[in-house]
Amino acid sequence: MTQLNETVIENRLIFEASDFTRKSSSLAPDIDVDMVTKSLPEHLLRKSELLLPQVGELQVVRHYTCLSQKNFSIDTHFYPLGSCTMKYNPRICNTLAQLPGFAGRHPMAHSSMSQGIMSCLYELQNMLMEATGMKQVSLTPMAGAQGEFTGVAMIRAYHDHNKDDARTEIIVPDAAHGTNPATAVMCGYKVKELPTNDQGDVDIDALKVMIGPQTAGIMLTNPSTLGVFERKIKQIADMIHEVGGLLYYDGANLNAILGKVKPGDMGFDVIHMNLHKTFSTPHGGGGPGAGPVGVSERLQPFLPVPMVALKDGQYYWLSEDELPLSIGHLSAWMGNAGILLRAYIYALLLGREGMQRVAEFATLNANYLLQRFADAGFEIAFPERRASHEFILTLRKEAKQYGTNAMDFAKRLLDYGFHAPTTYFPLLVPECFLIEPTETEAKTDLDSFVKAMELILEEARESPEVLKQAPYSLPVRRLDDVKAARELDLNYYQSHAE
Amino acid sequence: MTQLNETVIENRLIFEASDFTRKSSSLAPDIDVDMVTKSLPEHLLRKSELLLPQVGELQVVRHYTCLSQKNFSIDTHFYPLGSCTMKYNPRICNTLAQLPGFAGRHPMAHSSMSQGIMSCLYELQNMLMEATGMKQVSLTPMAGAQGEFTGVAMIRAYHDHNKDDARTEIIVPDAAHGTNPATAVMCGYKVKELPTNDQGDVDIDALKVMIGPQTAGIMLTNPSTLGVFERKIKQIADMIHEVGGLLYYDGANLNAILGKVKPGDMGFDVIHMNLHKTFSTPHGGGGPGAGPVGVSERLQPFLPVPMVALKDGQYYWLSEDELPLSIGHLSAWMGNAGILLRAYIYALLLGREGMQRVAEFATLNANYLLQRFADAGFEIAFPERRASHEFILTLRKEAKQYGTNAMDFAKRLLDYGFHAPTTYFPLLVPECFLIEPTETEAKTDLDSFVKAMELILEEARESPEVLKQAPYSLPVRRLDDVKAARELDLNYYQSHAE
Amino acid sequence: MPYIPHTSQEIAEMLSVIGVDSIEQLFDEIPPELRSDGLDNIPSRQSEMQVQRLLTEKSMQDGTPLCFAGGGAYEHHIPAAIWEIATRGEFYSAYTPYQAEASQGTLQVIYEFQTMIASLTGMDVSNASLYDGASALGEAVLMSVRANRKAKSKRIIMPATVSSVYRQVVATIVKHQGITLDIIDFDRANGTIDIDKLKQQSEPFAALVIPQPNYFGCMEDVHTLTDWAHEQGAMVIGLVNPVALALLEAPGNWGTQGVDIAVGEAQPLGIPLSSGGPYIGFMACKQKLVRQLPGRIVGRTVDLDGKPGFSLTLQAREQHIRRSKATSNICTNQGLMATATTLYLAFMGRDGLQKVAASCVQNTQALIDLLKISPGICFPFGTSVFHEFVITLPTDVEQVIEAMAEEDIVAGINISQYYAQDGLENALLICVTETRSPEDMAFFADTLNKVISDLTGGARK
Amino acid sequence: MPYIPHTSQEIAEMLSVIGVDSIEQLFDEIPPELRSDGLDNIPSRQSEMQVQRLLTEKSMQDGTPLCFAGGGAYEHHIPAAIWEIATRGEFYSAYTPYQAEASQGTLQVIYEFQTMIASLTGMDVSNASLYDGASALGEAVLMSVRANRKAKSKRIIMPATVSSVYRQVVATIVKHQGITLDIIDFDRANGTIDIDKLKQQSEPFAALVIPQPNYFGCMEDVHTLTDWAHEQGAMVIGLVNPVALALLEAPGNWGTQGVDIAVGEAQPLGIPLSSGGPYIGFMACKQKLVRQLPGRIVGRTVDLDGKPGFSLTLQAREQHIRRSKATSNICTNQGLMATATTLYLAFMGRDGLQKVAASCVQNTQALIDLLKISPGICFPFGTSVFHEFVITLPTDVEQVIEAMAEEDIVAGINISQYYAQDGLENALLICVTETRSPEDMAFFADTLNKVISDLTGGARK
Ligand SMILES: Cc1ncc(COP(=O)(O)O)c(C=O)c1O
Ligand SMILES: Cc1ncc(COP(=O)(O)O)c(C=O)c1O
Repeated sequence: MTQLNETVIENRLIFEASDFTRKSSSLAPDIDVDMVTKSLPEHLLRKSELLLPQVGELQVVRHYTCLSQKNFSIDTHFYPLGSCTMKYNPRICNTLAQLPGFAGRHPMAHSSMSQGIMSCLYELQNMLMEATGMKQVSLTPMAGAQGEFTGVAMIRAYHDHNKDDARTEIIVPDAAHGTNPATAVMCGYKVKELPTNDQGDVDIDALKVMIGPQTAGIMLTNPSTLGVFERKIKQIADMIHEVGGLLYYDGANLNAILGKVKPGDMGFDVIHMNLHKTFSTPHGGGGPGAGPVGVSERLQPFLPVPMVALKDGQYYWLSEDELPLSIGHLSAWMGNAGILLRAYIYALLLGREGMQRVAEFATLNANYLLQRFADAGFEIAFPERRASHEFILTLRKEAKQYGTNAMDFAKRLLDYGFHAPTTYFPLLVPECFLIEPTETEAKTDLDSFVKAMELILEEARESPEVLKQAPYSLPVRRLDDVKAARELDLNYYQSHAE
Repeated sequence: MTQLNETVIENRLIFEASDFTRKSSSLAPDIDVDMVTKSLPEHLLRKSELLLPQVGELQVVRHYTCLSQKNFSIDTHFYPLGSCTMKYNPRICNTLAQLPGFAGRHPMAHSSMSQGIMSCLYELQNMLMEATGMKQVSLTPMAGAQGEFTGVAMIRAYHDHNKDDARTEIIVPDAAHGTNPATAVMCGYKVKELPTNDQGDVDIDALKVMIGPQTAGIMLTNPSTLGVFERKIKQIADMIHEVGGLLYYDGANLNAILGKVKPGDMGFDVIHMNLHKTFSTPHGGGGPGAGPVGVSERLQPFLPVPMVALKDGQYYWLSEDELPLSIGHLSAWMGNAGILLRAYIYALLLGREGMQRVAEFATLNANYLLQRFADAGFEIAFPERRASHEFILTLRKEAKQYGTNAMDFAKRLLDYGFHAPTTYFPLLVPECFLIEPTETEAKTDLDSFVKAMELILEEARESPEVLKQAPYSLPVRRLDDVKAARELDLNYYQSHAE
Repeated sequence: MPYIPHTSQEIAEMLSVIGVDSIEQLFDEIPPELRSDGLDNIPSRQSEMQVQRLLTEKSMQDGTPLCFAGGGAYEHHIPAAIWEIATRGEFYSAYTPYQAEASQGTLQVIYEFQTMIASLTGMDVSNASLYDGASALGEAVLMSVRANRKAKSKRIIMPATVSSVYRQVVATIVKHQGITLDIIDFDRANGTIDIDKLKQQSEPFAALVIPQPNYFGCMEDVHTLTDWAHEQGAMVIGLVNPVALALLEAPGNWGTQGVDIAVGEAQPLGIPLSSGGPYIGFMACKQKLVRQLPGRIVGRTVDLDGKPGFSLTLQAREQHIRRSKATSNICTNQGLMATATTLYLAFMGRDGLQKVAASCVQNTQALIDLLKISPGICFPFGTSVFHEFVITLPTDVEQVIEAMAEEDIVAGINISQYYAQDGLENALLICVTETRSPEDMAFFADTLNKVISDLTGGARK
Repeated sequence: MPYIPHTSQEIAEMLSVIGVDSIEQLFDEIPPELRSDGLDNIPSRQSEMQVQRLLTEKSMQDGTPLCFAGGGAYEHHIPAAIWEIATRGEFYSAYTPYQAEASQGTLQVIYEFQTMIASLTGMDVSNASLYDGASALGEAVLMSVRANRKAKSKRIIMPATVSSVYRQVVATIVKHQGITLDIIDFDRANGTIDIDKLKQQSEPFAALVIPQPNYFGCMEDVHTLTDWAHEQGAMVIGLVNPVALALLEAPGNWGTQGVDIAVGEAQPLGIPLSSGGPYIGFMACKQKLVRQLPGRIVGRTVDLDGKPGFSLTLQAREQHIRRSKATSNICTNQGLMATATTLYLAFMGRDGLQKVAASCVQNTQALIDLLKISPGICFPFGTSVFHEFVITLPTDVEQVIEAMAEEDIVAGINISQYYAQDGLENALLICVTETRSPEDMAFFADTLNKVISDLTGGARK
């Protein structure tokens, strides 16, 4: 079609724009490199070529600015990715975290030169304690998964400290996020998979059979990744505690219950939070996050270091000296401090009033969408349950009748200007869409989203091939993932340049 | 076409997303407005509705982020808009100009609290004096056109001061930018249009006839807007000066000659510079700019205020007290101070070495493109001349043969990912493209641009209707400008809401 | 070569295509005697790192004082998102939207800006911005004379309650158009236009300028003034603070017909103080005057497919088409500032702007209450104020300002430099916006009292 | 309601669609006895303006000291454009690129990141990032044990010249996998791995870790070490500073075969110090180990039309597919930091990075020269250094650090806290990068001399 954009400037890789004889940057110091290298031991010098691109400054700006436009993001699109809490990231959080006084501080600067940032972290610890009902919080884990590792490692440290070394198993529901079983294994445990009943609750009978003196603990999230609240949580907690196990809470879904119910009150012994979800620090195309852990009194001695403490009006770092039973360090310093700072700023802006509303409107939006989808003829995975902040559609009917599976719906949604919900997770619901609208989306946008799904459903009925080839309007058409995995091309210079 | 993007979320105006009952901002102080207004005089209070949109914060972010993506810009596209000098804007200039110590300074803060910014402005004045060969510089004009006004007003003040009030005419070449004649009229002068000869030079014979005791001055730019250097400039200057007139230099094209030839040496009495062109402050979708003026000794007493001066190591503001003949103020304070700061930073980064290179590579790129276009069969307006930093193609042949005019070529270029050159200016070249690549564009991008023009030429030959309906791939197709002017719709609430 | 992406091989290729041996040869049309030999007085290039360090030091060398100055430039809170979005490359590094199809972002933003300015001022149409408030007033004066030929006068009545610097700028701009600017005195008791003296005017005039609030922060009786001027066959130019318009009546509704032209400085709407610029002048008018409006205007239209879109319109008024017959010579204006202003108003919304305005009023009143009990400080005017007010001091105002500067306070503006001949001696114009906390105000009042006491030898106590 | 865009009418409509009377009712599945009664210990909300003021004050309360500390976190100049682009909403507020077609921006950036890391390290493939350098080393240890089953050992040789905090983190991470970390002492004269002691190792081991430059800033004899370990049937993990790799040989070329896994901290490539995070761990390896690599990996492929594009690949290694059998539990990593790093390397290019590295070496040498003539300061190690070096002081190092802090200098790191038992008493690790000017270094040396003289009562003079 001659009518369409025939861009002459190819979508190049930065390496393709490079010429090693180009010298165009204003960014490096003026220096005679060869003269300096003479002072270094010859046999340790780099002999191999340094294949970094040499591109003009303007050309670099243009390359990455144009690339950015090829992303969907919260700032540009509705992004109802279930379990991921893609909500508004207020810009001020980033602006303030980048202030030179914060951004320029070296982690080993003397604590007398670090009181500002330490006060922020200390207050954040306190706010997270209140929000979760836990006794103490350590901020160091750098993402949810590292929080999980920290939590399970503390469970293990607790049992080890009690010389209770027969406990070799961690129970994980089948609906759990993949990080849960992977974490249990990293902590040296065997994973026991716990089934879910048709109401989306844990199968209590199965659990009864599973537990015993070998049980180190159970990892749960509540509301679960099925988007429903585990009503028997107290009973489960009692059962686990009775056999001497501990309860781990995966806090990825905290957005659903902030200010409504606290993990501490449900009986959990340890919890991680995903600040990049509930506390709105940016996802950044895959991180950085922050996964602080909170513990009940029982596990307090095992918390990872460093933590911030306050004495005589001075903040100081709590280290292994003060916490001899600590499981230790998880990062060289205080984890993703700049992300913690963003979460702190967000918490100040929300205040206690705003935090309550997070759960309320996240839940309102989810239940509204659920009902609208039900009315539009989509099948809800757990129709008798309230949605928490998210819920699940199953497109198995559509897959059977029209041959259009969840992936096809997802790809077609992109053409309509919506990021797709989470697909094929949790694994136990066939052809599933896990939909999490979050509290910051407006009703009109939710309505447009339903409308798009209705139109796609019609397309599926009338011309299913349209879905199967979608998307059409994005920078690329549907990608060949099989080829990607079979003919690995992970490094430009390796795969193309030679 | 069902395959294409059928965005359900309409490209709305912010007003269409508004609901006056919405209250969702974290940005305003908490206060009871009604209680406060009670303290104000009732009859002066606002009774009319305040029609400002009430939209969620996330929705505002999304609206304007998506809107921005609908622009071509230097950061995303090659933008060879002649006479506009669309070159790389280094980000650091903006970053540093926004530092709180600069951004937060009140213009009436005592000069003892303003030494930092004043030192920058003072140094900039000096650098511009050196770059232009003028005796003194005032930074206050807020854009090129205001610089022109300032310059011509000084010419007038000079003649008035000399009681030389028979001088009623300003000579302006027909190729001049529209701001030149408009400015002359604002300063109370009659405009005499000076013709151009077929070499692109001023018609000296016509000039001879035109000048006399009624001549207040002449406004020139050199190189001219035709992209050629006026070779007889010395002769012209002498002719004007002999009859008692003064020479004004429109500095919009300074990028072409920086460090190569100085307006002061050519005999100009007054000059404005477009810092948003030569000194790379951002164009911002239509400003802000900065249009400092430089003068020869003759006009120094008439310079506008304020200017920065230095005494005993302290910077202070020169005002009318020290410059009693000044033409006065052109803005409430120091013009677009923050833009001047950006230009200063850019000048520091370039240094004298970099400034020389600006003209060299701007000229290299223009002459290279010119030759490539000539080789590709396009007609060059002044084929026997060197291009300065820009040059002109005329598409009159194509218009005649295929019915595809310069506008059609311009619109089709957009589909190929290039911003169009300046079209239909200067007016004396039919179907013209005024092309200014600037020094910061890479050869490969120039080559792609030529390639695109070649492809379009082929399209023009084979299916001219493709050009006539272009563009196809932008957020909108070709717009109806006639309707825009006939059925004025300039205000949403006026045209749509009632 | 910073910012020059050419490799030496590319340079060689390009020169060979052109058919010259060196770049130098490309300048061979410049007469040799004119060629200059470099730029010796310009310093050598510095790396980004060096420049960053230098400028950071310069930016910090004068501290970050607490600001109580206004007088046309106001400190307000600027939401962080505004400049994050406004400086996105696509807005920041685009030109004036000449190619409409490739500039729909900027064009829609300006259309929204025009709508918001028209809403705020209660007028029909707005342009896309002018340089600043002062030059906008100059353009308004020119426009009123163009538009009001039937007044058969080029006289403008310019109250002394308009900022003195604004009046100076207007004088510079309109000087060569045969326009006279007649200053009308202010009422000594109220700090507003002296209506009695005004009504004594018998000569015809083209327009009356009415500031609201005026330079002293006081509120003019805009309805009476507007109606009176219209009765005289003159036009009315309203000069307004856009934040105040959240609470005060819009100029479009002053008197029975509203003003003809409304102008002002939009800096308070999201633009940093930054030593006085770049700011943004706005101008709105009645529909019937639209062809006299200077500057850019964006209109909504449709594309070939009937889809709505935006483009520059009414360009026949402008210099690039009309040349010597244009309504103004303005070309580049303050586009990026219009973008920021639009973002500010969109983020704040109606409610937000009202709250900002109310907070200004409340804080200003709070500082007035604190200063009322200060010995030696007088309040010359009784009228109610928006967010600025005048006090007179028992000692030299310049010395007070300097002493306050020592305490890191910008105390306000010495307006005696403009109004001493009007009996306003040692007068200080003080501004308080929503950014000043109760602690700031207490610190201001305490410091001022201390400074006065020191300077007067504590004698007045 | 900040951040909640719902109007009350919309809320009512939504509740009625759902069929409940109140939002509260939506929580009716939560057992009432569990419901909490609010968040009393969390402060009340503050406006953006208040928070901005508070945080600005907190950010300034500790000054902006001159930094001479390194030890794993390095101050380098960060070009302004990097974070302007990296924090564009489209990068900043996107999720992990699960929907490849809607995430080509992030995916291509990561592909370019992988290529650049592979280039820098001289390895075949890189992943998309790990949390930080320390945890990356932990993952590398786990990976080497997984990959080197034929070594039949879970023993890792970990030199004492690896940062002590890194060793602690590795210990925490690998604790439950039956892995032992054996520390190898350093040579007292050279500050590098004691090769003689190393060669006395007779037990089999899975991998040797080699830092370059090491924690003391000294350069290890990487070629000898790598070859020796490979001869023992062990793998080699290179722990490298990415800036140093501009001048020092890439781990892929150490010895005859190169290392098996290269890891490190990419913070020096455009990431601010910001109190220790977020930083970014990198990991690259030989092609044959790619299926053992933890974390995300982006591959280039084609779309339906044959056009090149990018997507996450080899996901079968990851927890969300493999669950309990995954190579790691990592999920969210440091995507935005990878974007910034990619931008940094693209802006600097090969030449720029070499200049930064050379400038570090030159400045470090300059400070060493200044300190060499300082009374009482000793240099325990003779080896040449990159941009860090150790000195020992004639007085208490903590007191020196505190006294230097008084002069707004971060003097370095007290490494006696880790190495006192190794005879390194009152030892200070000092770092100098390209950001330190000659004046900074002179100021450092003068201040240090003065502080020492004060603390030692000037006795040593
Ligand atoms: C339910 C659940 N648990 C754990 C995680 C892991 O968190 P992270 O990605 O921060 O490591 C996620 C995030 O994807 C999640 O959704
Ligand atoms: C030749 C020439 N003169 C004058 C001007 C006017 O400058 P400004 O737009 O800054 O008012 C321009 C800019 O468009 C120009 O190109």
